[in-house]
Amino acid sequence: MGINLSVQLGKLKLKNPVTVASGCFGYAQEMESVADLSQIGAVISKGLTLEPRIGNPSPRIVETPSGMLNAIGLQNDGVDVFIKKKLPYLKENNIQTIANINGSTIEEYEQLAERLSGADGVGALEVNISCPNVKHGGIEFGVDPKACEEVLTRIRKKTGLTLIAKLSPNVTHIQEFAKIVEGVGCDAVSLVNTYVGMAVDVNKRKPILTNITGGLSGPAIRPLAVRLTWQVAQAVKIPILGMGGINSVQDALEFFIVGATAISIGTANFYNPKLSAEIVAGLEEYLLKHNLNDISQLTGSLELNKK
Amino acid sequence: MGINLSVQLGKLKLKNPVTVASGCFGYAQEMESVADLSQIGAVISKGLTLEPRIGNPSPRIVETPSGMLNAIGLQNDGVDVFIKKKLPYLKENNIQTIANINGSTIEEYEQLAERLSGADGVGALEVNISCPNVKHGGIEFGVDPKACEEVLTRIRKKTGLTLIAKLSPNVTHIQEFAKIVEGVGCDAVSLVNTYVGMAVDVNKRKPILTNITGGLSGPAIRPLAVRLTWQVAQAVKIPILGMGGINSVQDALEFFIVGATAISIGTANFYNPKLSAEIVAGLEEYLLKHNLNDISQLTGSLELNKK
Amino acid sequence: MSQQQQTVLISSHTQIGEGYYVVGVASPWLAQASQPGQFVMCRLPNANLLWGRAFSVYDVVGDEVFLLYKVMGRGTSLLSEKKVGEQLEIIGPLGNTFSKPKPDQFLLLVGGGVGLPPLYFYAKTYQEQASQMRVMIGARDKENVILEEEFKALGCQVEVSTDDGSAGLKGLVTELLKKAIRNNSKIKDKLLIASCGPNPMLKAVSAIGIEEKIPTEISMEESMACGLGVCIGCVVKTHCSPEQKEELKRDETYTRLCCEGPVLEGSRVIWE
Amino acid sequence: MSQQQQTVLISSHTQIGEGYYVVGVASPWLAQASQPGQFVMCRLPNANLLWGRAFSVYDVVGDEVFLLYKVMGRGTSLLSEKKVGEQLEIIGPLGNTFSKPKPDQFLLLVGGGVGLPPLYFYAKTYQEQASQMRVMIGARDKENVILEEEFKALGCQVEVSTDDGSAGLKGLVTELLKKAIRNNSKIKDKLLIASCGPNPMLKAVSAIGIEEKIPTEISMEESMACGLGVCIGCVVKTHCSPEQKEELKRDETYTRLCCEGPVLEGSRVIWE
Ligand SMILES: Cc1cc2nc3c(=O)[nH]c(=O)nc-3n(C[C@H](O)[C@H](O)[C@H](O)COP(=O)(O)OP(=O)(O)OC[C@H]3O[C@@H](n4cnc5c(N)ncnc54)[C@H](O)[C@@H]3O)c2cc1C
Ligand SMILES: Cc1cc2nc3c(=O)[nH]c(=O)nc-3n(C[C@H](O)[C@H](O)[C@H](O)COP(=O)(O)OP(=O)(O)OC[C@H]3O[C@@H](n4cnc5c(N)ncnc54)[C@H](O)[C@@H]3O)c2cc1C
Ligand SMILES: Cc1cc2nc3c(=O)[nH]c(=O)nc-3n(C[C@H](O)[C@H](O)[C@H](O)COP(=O)(O)O)c2cc1C
Ligand SMILES: Cc1cc2nc3c(=O)[nH]c(=O)nc-3n(C[C@H](O)[C@H](O)[C@H](O)COP(=O)(O)O)c2cc1C
Ligand code: FES
Ligand code: FES
Repeated sequence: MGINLSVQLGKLKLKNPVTVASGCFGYAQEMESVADLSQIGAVISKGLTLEPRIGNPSPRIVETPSGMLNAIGLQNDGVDVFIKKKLPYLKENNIQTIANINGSTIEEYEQLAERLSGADGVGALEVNISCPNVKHGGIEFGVDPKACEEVLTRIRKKTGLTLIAKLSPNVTHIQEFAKIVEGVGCDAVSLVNTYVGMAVDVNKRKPILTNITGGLSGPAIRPLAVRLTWQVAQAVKIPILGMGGINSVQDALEFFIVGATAISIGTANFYNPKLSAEIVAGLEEYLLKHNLNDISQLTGSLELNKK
Repeated sequence: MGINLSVQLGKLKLKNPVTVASGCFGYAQEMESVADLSQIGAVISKGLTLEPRIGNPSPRIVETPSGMLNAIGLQNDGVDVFIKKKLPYLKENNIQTIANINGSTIEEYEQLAERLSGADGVGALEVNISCPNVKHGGIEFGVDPKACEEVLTRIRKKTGLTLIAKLSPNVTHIQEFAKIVEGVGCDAVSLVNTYVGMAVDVNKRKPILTNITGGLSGPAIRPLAVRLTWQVAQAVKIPILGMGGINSVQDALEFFIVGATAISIGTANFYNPKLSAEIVAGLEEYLLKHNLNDISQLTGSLELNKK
Repeated sequence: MSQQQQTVLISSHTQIGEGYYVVGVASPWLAQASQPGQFVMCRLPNANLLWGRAFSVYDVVGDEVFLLYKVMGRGTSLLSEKKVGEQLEIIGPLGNTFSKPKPDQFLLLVGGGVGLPPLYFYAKTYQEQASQMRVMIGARDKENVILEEEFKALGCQVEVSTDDGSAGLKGLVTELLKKAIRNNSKIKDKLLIASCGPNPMLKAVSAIGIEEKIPTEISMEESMACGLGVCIGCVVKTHCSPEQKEELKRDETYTRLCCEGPVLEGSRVIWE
Repeated sequence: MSQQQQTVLISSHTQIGEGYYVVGVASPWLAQASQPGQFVMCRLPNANLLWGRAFSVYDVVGDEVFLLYKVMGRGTSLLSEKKVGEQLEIIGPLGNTFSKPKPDQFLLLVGGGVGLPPLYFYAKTYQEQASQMRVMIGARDKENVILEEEFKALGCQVEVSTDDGSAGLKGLVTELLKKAIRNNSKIKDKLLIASCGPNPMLKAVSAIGIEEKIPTEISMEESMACGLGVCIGCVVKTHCSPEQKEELKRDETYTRLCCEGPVLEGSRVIWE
């Protein structure tokens, strides 16, 4: 009997639960020569905005212990160029695509949702309410429960697509936000986006990033992301797309076990573009070894120590 | 002309600004053969409680990428044993001592403050309102502004010693807490305590830590701690004792530059007990090289990029 | 307190079995100070590991100290790739020691896997008493039986048991221990058990020690961050000593293996 | 798109000056695919570094690809400790290339420090034109003048300038460039400048190119996380091309050095 790796996020069916995270895989074409695109459950696009954005000045990235800071500032060519120039490649190559959307106002989010809902080849929307690197919008919606509720309610009305809200980890009680996401009718919740951090050039006594602060990602944050995924899994019933520092099959397993239905690989793509394929193979191997035949048996299978 | 490394935290004068963090240096005596105790600005004691505590069952610690999780659970022999058995050694060896206090109720904090204020050899109190590993008290006081204000106000009334409040990084707006600390009359603020995280044994599908979650420390969190230190420096005027992942002279410099008056070394003591002495020497060298003669010239010297 | 932190050079590095290696480091200090049962924290410079790893002192020859390890995870796997002449950061010697046997005592040494190296150093340190030592080696299979010849060369009696019967007795090493106690029932009050190996083995050995009223010292393992007694991460639950009882106002406490151990009286341990 | 991710073995590793090293790796793929101006991302397995490091292809001989690097920080310092036979993780070849010179063109190659290796590979690739190449090496001091003999061996004319005058002209390499342009004023429309080195040098070289209306290609550096065009971390500000202007509705944009560069038309760059 075969192993079933396919999972369901709202209406969206993924052939396997291993996706690549927004901003960390371009629009897939860039990676075709180094990654096996056919092995990826879904590609989440770089964050899209209504109008083209050129992003922040260099330096935008810094390496940190087992992690990196980025302050890209959502550089992208805008949703229209995405639909016209990037989506066709993804469609032709049968790559399941989730569009990551970013507004500075609620209206922008609404328009993005509308335009992408009409575009052929978009499987779901991931609403980024947690980008720490832009002046307006972004994280504001992700750290204020009221703003979060309003923006998601309004987007929900504009799209019939599977709607995933991406949470910021920079909050005291993430469960509160997860419950809002569920309450307004989103199909799934994804977490975590990056943690706000900072690095200093000690000789110049200036921030290394021109933007001063940036978002921390990579293996360094994994224990934090696993804990938040576990907490959100206690709080809501909608599926969780878990991410943050996944760097190996074992890391991916941690997220499933604490409650993720699917996972996303971010920073690790930069130095190991083959990781998603490795994880797909590794999950299958793990399930076989542990006499399981469906990845859903792993989701939330954490057993708490008796005391 | 000599270089001045001494700093002032409230009434407490430190001969240099390099302290060792609570829970990461025992009561100093344990480290006498591997560290140069005479080089340390102050030793912050392991977290003290009113009654002896045996802490959490093993496993209590896990290594993570560039970091570690701990869920010690404040194992300590209680404040009385500290005063009777540990303090004399510290006094005899002229080691400036800061006592780290932990209560499960406000009354316990008050009693701890009273007893330690009467003890000879305690230079300051660091109030831990941010321990993530105990059932009652601890972090509750550090993530709820009301509780934070009340506990600190009451402790302030009980002690004339320099009072330092240690903040939790697990909050949305740390500035809010820093302002409370300043508002109730604390002399200084220290940050960060550990970030709540979790690790899973994927073969057993159980949490590795018996306590399920633990606190993340070490180089992994440094960019986050630097950013919080910088934010708190914008928000308050009282001195900041900065910490989180300091692993080298350069790391220490980052904290001073963003606004710390003194720093604390935690996890790095475990694998490099000589680090504090190395940093003291390194600070002096840096000041010399940059034509500065007082460490206070470094504090908050960050220059923002013009845009 | 006499531990030191040192950067040392690897002076030899040999594979001695499937996954087992012996690494030698040059350190007059460590060579001179190490006592049987003690260990070192060993850190690989610039590797992507935070902590050092604990390894028992396995042998000392002149200024060279030898550690015997099995490749288990990332740390030991990276260590196995290190070449002669490369550096290690060492803190040690750490922890307490096995008790010095009295001249008329008879030692029953029960070990498994990488629990054997400290027992070897123990036996070698008191080699003049080797004829009063019986070493029992327990292992999963033949491939995991190590140091058999080395113990024999010291002059100890050696017996082996394996789970699959591929070497020695098929069964548990505690069977050998029980037999050894029976065979030496005349000198039962002279017997001393020392054991190091996986927890289930130590638990069973301790139970036998308690039942037979034979003093039993076990050397235990827990994850260690510092090895110096300051992180309080490496604990096992134990009964309180009388003084502790009074001070802590309770019967049980957590004891740090890195400084109050790794060697504990078996009867002190509360198995969780 | 023809880059690959490979684990390769170090086939040679030589120090060639104070802090300068040449490392050779065996990779038929890379040897065959690499073009002048391209680079690789090079990662050290198990080191405590997250990203690979970018190094230009310096030379190709048979199946061996050579990188020339200077020890700057942690990555290059760890790399310098790697021995022949050890592994590196390589992604490459990456980025665009210097333009193939037309047979009648005369090349002015202006380089500094670790900007010289890609220029060397450029010169070597079109060695049949070496007599139409003038190489200008700028450096702080004599110790940082590298590859002078190697360029001569290719048949190029070589000049040196140093800040302190310890070798060649005392002054900036742009003085040499200006002089070379003056000396070749008769064939000014056949001149082509290619430059790689520190940003101030590239900025000055670009300004000369613009002023003298000589096509100028510069190879730039920024921190890179991926090298593949997906992190958008490695950008410099540039004027928009006509199509970009229309698409982005603005005049300026940020251009990724790892895939749209590292070689850019000097006049495109907006120096921040
Ligand atoms: C006092 C003491 C003496 C020891 N002596 C020896 C010896 O002589 N030879 C030998 O081969 N091994 C010995 N060990 C066990 C050895 O420390 C572990 O096998 C080793 O840490 C595993 O590291 P790793 O990086 O390969 O495994 P990983 O699984 O990658 O390690 C991850 C983490 O878990 C910890 N860990 C994993 N297994 C153990 C374990 N069994 N005990 C303690 N911590 C563990 C590691 O320290 C590390 O922090 C000793 C342990 C202790 C506490
Ligand atoms: C396209 C390209 C080609 C290059 N070719 C060469 C070459 O042939 N030989 C050579 O010696 N160097 C070359 N460099 C520079 C080389 O990548 C850096 O010197 C190297 O990354 C420094 O790494 P480190 O770990 O030693 O320094 P660290 O300071 O420890 O590095 C910290 C971080 O900063 C980045 N960084 C630091 N300096 C630079 C820099 N100058 N450029 C880009 N990133 C930097 C590193 O990638 C790393 O992420 C090239 C850079 C680029 C972008
Ligand atoms: C360079 C970079 C760019 C990113 N851009 C986006 C983005 O546009 N939209 C978004 O929702 N998240 C973005 N992220 C966040 C990632 O999608 C992911 O949530 C985060 O990096 C944590 O996962 P990781 O640790 O595996 O990288 C970006 C991350 C990085 C490192
Ligand atoms: C093992 C361990 C025990 C700790 N115990 C305490 C404690 O008792 N009281 C306290 O305020 N902080 C405690 N901390 C937090 C540290 O003092 C410090 O705030 C934190 O570890 C961040 O610094 P670092 O990254 O340099 O370790 C502990 C940290 C560790 C790793
Ligand atoms: S390992 Fe830190 S107290 Fe034992
Ligand atoms: S290095 Fe990632 S886009 Fe260029």
